[in-house]
Amino acid sequence: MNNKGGSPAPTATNAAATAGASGAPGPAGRPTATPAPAAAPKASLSANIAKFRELGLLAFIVILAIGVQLRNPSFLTWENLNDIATNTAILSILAVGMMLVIITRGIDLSIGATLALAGMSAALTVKEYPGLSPLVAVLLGVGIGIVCGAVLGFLVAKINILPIIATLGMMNVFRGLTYELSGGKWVSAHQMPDSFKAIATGKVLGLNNLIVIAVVIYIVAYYFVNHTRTGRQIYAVGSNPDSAEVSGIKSGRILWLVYTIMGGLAGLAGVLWVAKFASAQGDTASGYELSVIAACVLGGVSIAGGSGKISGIILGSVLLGILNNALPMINVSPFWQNFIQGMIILIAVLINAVVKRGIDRNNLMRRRI
Amino acid sequence: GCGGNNNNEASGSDAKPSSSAASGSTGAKQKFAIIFKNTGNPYGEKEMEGFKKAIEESGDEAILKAPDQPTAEAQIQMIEELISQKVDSIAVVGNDPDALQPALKKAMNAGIKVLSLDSAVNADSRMVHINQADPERIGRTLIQGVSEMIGGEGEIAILSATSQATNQNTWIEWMKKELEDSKYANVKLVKVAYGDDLRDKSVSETEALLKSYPNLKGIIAPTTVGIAAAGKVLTDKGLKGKVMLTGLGLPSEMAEYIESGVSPWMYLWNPIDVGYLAGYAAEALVDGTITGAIGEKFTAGTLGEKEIIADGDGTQVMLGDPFKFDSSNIAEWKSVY
Amino acid sequence: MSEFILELKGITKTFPGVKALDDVYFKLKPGEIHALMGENGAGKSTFIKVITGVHAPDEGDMYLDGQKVSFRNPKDAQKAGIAAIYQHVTCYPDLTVTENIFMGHEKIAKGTKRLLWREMHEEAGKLLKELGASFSPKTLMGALSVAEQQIVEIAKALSVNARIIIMDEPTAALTNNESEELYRIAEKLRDQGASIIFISHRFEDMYRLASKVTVFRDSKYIGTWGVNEISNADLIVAMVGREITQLFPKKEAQIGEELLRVEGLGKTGYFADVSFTLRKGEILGLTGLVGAGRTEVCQAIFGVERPDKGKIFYKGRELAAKSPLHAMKQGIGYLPEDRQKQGLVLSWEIGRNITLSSLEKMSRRGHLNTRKEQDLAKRLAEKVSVKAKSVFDLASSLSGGNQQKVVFAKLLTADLDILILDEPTKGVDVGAKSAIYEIISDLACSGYGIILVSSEMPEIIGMCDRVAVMREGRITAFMDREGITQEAILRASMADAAPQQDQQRWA
Amino acid sequence: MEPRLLQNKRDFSVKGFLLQWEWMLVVLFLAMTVMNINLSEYYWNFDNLRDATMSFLDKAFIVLPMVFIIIVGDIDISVGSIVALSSVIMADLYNHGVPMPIAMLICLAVGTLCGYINGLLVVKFKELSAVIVTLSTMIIYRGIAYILLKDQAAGKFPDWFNFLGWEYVGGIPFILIAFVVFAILFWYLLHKTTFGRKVYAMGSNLTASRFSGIQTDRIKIIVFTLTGLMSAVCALFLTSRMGSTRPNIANGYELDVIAMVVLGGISTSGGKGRMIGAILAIFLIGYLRYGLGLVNVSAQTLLIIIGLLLIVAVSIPKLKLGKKR
Ligand SMILES: Nc1ncnc2c1ncn2[C@@H]1O[C@H](COP(=O)(O)OP(=O)(O)OP(=O)(O)O)[C@@H](O)[C@H]1O
Ligand SMILES: Nc1ncnc2c1ncn2[C@@H]1O[C@H](COP(=O)(O)OP(=O)(O)OP(=O)(O)O)[C@@H](O)[C@H]1O
Ligand SMILES: [Mg+2]
Ligand SMILES: [Mg+2]
Repeated sequence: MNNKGGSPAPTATNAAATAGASGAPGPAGRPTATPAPAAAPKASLSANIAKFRELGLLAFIVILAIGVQLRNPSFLTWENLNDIATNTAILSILAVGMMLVIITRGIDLSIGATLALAGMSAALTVKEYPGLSPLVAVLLGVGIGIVCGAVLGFLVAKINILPIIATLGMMNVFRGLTYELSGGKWVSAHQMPDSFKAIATGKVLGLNNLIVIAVVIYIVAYYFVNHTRTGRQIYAVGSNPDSAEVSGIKSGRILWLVYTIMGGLAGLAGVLWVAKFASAQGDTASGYELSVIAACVLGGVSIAGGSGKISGIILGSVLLGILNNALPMINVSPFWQNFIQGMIILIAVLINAVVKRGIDRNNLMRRRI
Repeated sequence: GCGGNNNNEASGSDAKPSSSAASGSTGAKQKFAIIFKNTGNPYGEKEMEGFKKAIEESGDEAILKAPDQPTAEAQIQMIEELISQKVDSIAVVGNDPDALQPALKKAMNAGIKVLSLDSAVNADSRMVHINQADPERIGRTLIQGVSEMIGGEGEIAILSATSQATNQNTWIEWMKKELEDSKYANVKLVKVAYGDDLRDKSVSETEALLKSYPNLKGIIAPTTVGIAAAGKVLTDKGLKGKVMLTGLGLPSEMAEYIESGVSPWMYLWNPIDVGYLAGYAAEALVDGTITGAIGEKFTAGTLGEKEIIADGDGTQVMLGDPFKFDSSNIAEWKSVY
Repeated sequence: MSEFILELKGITKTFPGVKALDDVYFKLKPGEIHALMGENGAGKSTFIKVITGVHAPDEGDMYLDGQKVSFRNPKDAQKAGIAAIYQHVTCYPDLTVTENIFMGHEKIAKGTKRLLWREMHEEAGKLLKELGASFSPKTLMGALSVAEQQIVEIAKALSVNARIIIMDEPTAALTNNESEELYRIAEKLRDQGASIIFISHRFEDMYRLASKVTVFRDSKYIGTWGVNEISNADLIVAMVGREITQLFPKKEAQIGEELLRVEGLGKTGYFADVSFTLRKGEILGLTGLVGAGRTEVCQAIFGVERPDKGKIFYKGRELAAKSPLHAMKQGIGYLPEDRQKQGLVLSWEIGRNITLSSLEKMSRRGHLNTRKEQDLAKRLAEKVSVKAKSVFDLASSLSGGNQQKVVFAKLLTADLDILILDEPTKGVDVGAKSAIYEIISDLACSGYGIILVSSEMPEIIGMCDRVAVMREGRITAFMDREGITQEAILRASMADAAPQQDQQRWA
Repeated sequence: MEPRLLQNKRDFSVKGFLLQWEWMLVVLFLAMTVMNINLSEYYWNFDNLRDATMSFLDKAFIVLPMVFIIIVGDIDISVGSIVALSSVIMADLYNHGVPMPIAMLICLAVGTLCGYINGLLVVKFKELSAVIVTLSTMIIYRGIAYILLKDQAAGKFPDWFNFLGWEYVGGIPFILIAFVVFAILFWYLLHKTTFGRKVYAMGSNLTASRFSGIQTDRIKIIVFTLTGLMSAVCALFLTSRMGSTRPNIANGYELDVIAMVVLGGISTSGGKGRMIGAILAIFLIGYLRYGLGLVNVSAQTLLIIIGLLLIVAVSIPKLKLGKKR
C-alpha cells in the first residue's frame, strides 16, 4: 500500500516454484529488486496519537486552570502553584512506582498501608532518638518500604499470586502491623525533632524539598524506563509475558524488582508524609492507593499492561493535584466536591478516548485506497 | 420477635476460671463492653482506658472493641458479637446516631444495659448518654475564644471534620447562634470547610481558606486532625500571630503549636474521664442503682457523685466544662493524652 | 570438532496425557538448510522448543559441536548461538519493532549501560529493508498485521548472528514474494556458514531451500533424506503414512441461484468499491497480497465491523449485518484467519469450543442440555477428524492443524448458506489440508456458497470456480475457472500494473 | 480420511478432583469451625450462628453478580457507592412522603440504572478498562448521594421495614432465606444456562466469543446491570439493618466483596471459577470474623489474620503444583 509509483515490482518468476502434490523443485528465481522503500507513515501515525494523548490532557488541564482562575484570581499565583506542587509531590512519587507495577499488568493496593507502616516506623524512631539524622529516618522508611515491596514481589513473582489479591491481603497485614506497632497511638508534632520535620519544609533553590525529591525521582525514572535494558524489560514483561519467557527475560525478577521499587517509593512517601504533616497515625493515607491509581489511569497508563509514560503520569498527578486544590478554592459546596471530582475524571478519560478515535479515523481517511 | 433471649441457662455459668479478685453481685465477674468509633485513635484509646479503669475498680471485666473503619455497619456487627457473648452492658461511641438503633434495641431486649458516651446515639437506642461537655458551652466558648484572639473583629472560618459528623455539626450550630449576639457584629464567619479528618485534605482546605480569604483572622477547628493540620499550615507559612487558631484537639497533637503560639489556646475535656464516667454509669445500670431516669444519682469513683439530667428526649450525665489548654499547662498534659 | 554442529539423540517429551516426542533423532551439519516436516501434531514445534530450552526433554541428549549440552532456559540457547522463530508469533504489541527485534540482546553503551536507540533503529531499518518490509522500525508492533509481525520475527532471528537458526513455519503468513525474500536471506545466511532448521507445510519451501529433510510422524522419527533423493510421493507417504491420491478433490458442484451480492462496499482506510456476487454451490476465491484488505471485507460482511459505504444483498434482500450473531442467523458463517485469537477458547475443551456458536440450539429457555451438546460435539469432531483422545481434551493441547479442524467443526453446527473461509489451511499439514479441501468441496456440492480467502496460489487455482484478486483495498480482477493462472493473479495483485495515481480516491 | 472415534468419557482423576479449590475452602471452613469452637464457648450455638449470618450477609448479595463480572474479565468497584446512592434515594423519597413500597422499588430501579450506566460506559468505551470506568462512577454515585442528603441522615422507616434485616421466617433469618434463593438463582444462571456459558467464553477469549456470534456487549451490559440491581438489594437489607441511611454507608464494600470473590477461587484474569467457591468464601470470612469477634480479637489483629488467610489460601495450591517446563 505504500508503493510509490516508481518502485519496480519483483518479476513474475518469483513465484515460479510451483507447489502442491505435483510440485517439483523449481528453478530459483531471484527477485530483481527489493520492493517498496521503507517509508514511515505508520510510525508517525502512532507516535502522533500517543503524543496527542498527552496534549489532550494538557489542554484539559489548561482549560481547567483558566476556569478556576476566573473564579478565584489567587489560583494562578506563585504561592498557590507552589502549594499545588508540594501537595502533589507525594502522589506523583507514588504514581511512578504504580506505573511500573501497572505496566507489568499488576496493581498495588497496599501502598497506602506500606506508606503508613514506613511513616509510623520512622516517626517512632525519631521520637525515641531525637538526635538521629533525618537521613537515617528516610533510609529507615525506604528500607521498610522495600521489605514490604519485596514480600509482595515474592508473592507475585515466585508464588504466582495475582497482584490484586496479594496486595489486597498484604494491605490488611501492613495496616494491622502499623496499628500494632503504634499501639493505637499517634506520634505528634512535639515528639518529632525539628530536623525531621525540616525534611518536608526545607527548600532547595527556592523549591520545597518535596518538589525537588519528586523531580529527581522523575528524572531517574525517565532514564530508567527509557534508556536501560531493565527498564525496557519491564514493558516487555507487561506487553507479553509469554514472549518474555521465551526470549529469556527473567520475568520473575522483573516483577520482584517492580514491586520492590514500588515499596521503596511508598516507604519514602511515608516518611515525607509524616514529616510534612508532622503527625503519624495508624490510618495514615488509608484509601490513598485509589488516588494514585486514578493518577496513573488519567495519565494514560493502560491497566492491560505494557504501556505507560512518565510524561503521562506527571499530567495525571497534576490534574488530580489541581482538583484537590481548586475545588475548595472556588467555593464549591463540600457536598458537591465528590461529584465534580468524579465527573472531571470521567470526562477527562472519555474526551481522551473520543479524541483518540477521531485521530484514528482521520488517519484512516488519509490512507490511499 | 428477636431471638436473643433463648439461651438463658448459659448466662450464669462462666466457663473461664474467675480470678480471686472476683466481686459483684453474682459472685462471678460481670462483663462490660465499650465500642469506640475506630481503632488506632489515641483519643479513643484514652477513653477506653478510662472505661477499663472504672470497670476494674469494681472488680469486673472490661471488653474494649473498635472496628478498623469508623462505620456504623462494623459497630452493628460488634454489637451482635457482644450480644452472643452475653455481656452485661454495652457502652458505645456511635458512628451514627440512628443507624445503631435496631442493633442496640436487640441488645436491650436481651437484657443488656446500653449507654452511649461522647458521640451520642438517639434516645431510643440507649438508657443514658455520657456527655463530655455541653455542646452549647463548647460552641459558645469557641466563639468567645476566637473573638478574644482577633480583638473582636475580622473574618473567621471553621475547619470541621466530615460534613456528617454529628458532634461537630451541633457545635457549629451553637457557634452560629453565639455569633448572632450583637457583640460579634464585626466578626464574620466566612466559611465552614470540611477536612474529613484526613491530613492531606485538611491541609488543602486550610490553604484554600487562606488564599480565598486573604483577610482571614481566625480559624476554629473543632477536631484534632483539623486543628493540628491547620497548626502545621500556619506554622509553615509563617502566619503565626496573623491568623489565630483555636478549637478542640488532643494536647499531645497540639503541644507544638500551643507552645509556639500559633494557637494561643484551645479546649478539650479529658477523654480518660469520659470513659471513666461511662464505666461507672454502666456499673450503676447493671447494679440497678440507676435506670437512666432523670434525677437518679450514682457515685462515679474519683469523679464523685453524678446526676442524670434531661437531654432532649433522652437523659444524660454531664462530665463538666471543657478544659482550656494554653502554654501554661500544655507541657504537663502533652504526655498524658 | 564434530561433523555435526547439532545432534539430538533419543529425545522423548511427554505432556500430561500426550507423548509429543518419542525417541527422536536429528542431525544438523554446518551450513546446511534442513527441512523438518510432518503432519500437524507430529511434534515439530515441541522438538524446536526442546532445542531452544523452552521445554526440558524427559529423555535423550543434545550435542552442540560434539559437546553434550543441556539448556535450562531460552537464554542459554541464545548464548550458544541458537535463534528461533516460533510458530505462534511471540511479540510485544506495545513496543516498537526495533525493540521487538533487539529484545534480549540490546545494544548498550559500554560504560553507562545506556541503550543505544539510534543504532538499534538504524540496524532494524536495515534488516527490515532487506526483508522487503515497508514499515518503519519505530512502528508499534501491535499495529502490524500478522504477516508483518512474522517478518519482524524473522528480522529478530537475523539480528542475533546465530549459528543455528530455527524457523517454525515462517512462511505460513507470508505471500509468495515475501517468502521469496525470506528464501534469499536464508540462502545468504547459509552461504555465510549458518545452519538453518526450517519447518513448513509447504513443499515449495522445502524444494526451494533445503538440502536435507527429516520427517516426524505421530511423535516418532521416521527418517532423514537428501531432498533430491526422495520423490514427492514417497515424502508424503513418510509424513502421512499412506498415499494421498488427490490434494485438490474439486468436485463439480451444481451452481445455483445468487446468494450474495456485494455492491460498492467501502470502509474508510481499508477498502473501497468492492463488488462481487456469490452463487449457491460456488467457491469464490479471494486472493491478493498481505494487507490487501480481504479480511476486512469478509469481516464487514460478517458484521464484525460496519462498512461505511455500499450494500450487501443476501438472497435478493438487502442485509446489513449488525453483529456476527445477526449474520449467522441469516446464514453467513465466517472462519477467522487467526484461529488462536479469534477462533478458539484455548483453555476450553474441544467439545465446548465446537458448540460455542450454537448454544441456543442445545438449550430450552436458556437451560443448556449438556448431553445433547456432547453428542453434537463428538459427531462433528469426528467428522473433521480431530486428532485427540476425547472431546474433553483442551484446545490448547492440540497442534495447529487440529485446532483449525476444531474451528471448522464450529462452523458446521449452524445452519448456514454462505461460508467465508479466511485462510482455512494456514499452517495445516498436507493430510489435514486435503481433508479440509474435501470438506470444502462437499459443502459446495451440498449447496453452500463459499468465499475462500487464501494467499496460496495452488489452493486458489485448485479449488475455486471464480477468483477475485484484491490490491490495496480494491478488487482488480475477476477470473473464471478457465482463466485462472498464477501469472494472471500475480499481475493483478502487483501494484505497478494499473496507474493508480490518477484515480486516487479518498474513500 | 477415515473418521477417528473419540472417547466418550472425560478423564477422571481422583487427584484432580480433590485438588479443586472448593475442597480447599471446605477444609479451611472446617478448620475455622474447629478453631472457633475451641476459642469461644458461645460459638457453637444455633441461635448465635444463625444471627451472625444476619450481620455479614448483606454484602453477599453483591458477591453473586460480582462473580459474573470477574469471570467476564472485568471488575466493578462502584458497588459500595451504588448501595449508598440507592439507599439514600429510597430514604429521601420516603421522607418526602413517597410510600415505602414504592420507594423500595425505586431503590432497586436506581441500582439497576447505575449498573446499566456502568455497563454502557464499559461497552461503548472499550479503550477504557472497567477499572477506570467504575472508579469514576464510584466517586460520582457517592457524590450524588452527598448532594442529595448533605449532612443529614435519613430514616425513621415504617416498622415493617425492619423485617428485611432483623426478622425470622420459621426461625430462619429472612436475609438468609433471601440469600439462599438468590444464590441458587445465580448458581443456576452461571452453570446451567447458555448465558453462563457465554460469560465464561467471554472471560476466556472475548474476540473468539464475538466471532462465535455471542453478543458480547449485551452480555456485559446485563452483567453490570445485574450487579447494580443486587447492590440495590444489598442496600435494602443494609438500610433495614441500620434503620437509617447516610451518604457514607457501605464505604469500602467493593474491596470486601472482591476479596470474597477472589478467595472463592474466581480468577481476576477471567474465565475461571465457580459460584460455590464464592459462596463458601462468604461464609468462611463471615464466620471467621464472627468467631474472632466473640473472643474480642482486636480489629488490627483481625485485619492481619484476614489478610494472611487470603494470601495463604491462595498460595497453597500454587506451592503444590510446581511448574513443569
Ligand atoms: N504445552 C503442551 N501441553 C500439552 N500438550 C502439548 C503441548 N504442546 C504440544 N502438545 C501436544 O504435543 C503434540 C505435538 O505438538 P506440536 O505443536 O509439536 O506439533 P507440530 O508438529 O508442530 O504440529 P503443527 O504442524 O500443527 O504445528 C500435539 O499432540 C500437541 O497436542
Ligand atoms: N492492526 C492493524 N492496525 C492498523 N491497520 C491494519 C491492521 N491490520 C491490518 N491493517 C491494515 O488494514 C488493511 C487490510 O488488512 P487485512 O488484514 O484485512 O488484509 P488481508 O488481505 O486480509 O491480509 P492478510 O493476508 O494478512 O489476511 C491493510 O491496509 C492493513 O495494512
Ligand atoms: Mg507446530
Ligand atoms: Mg486476512
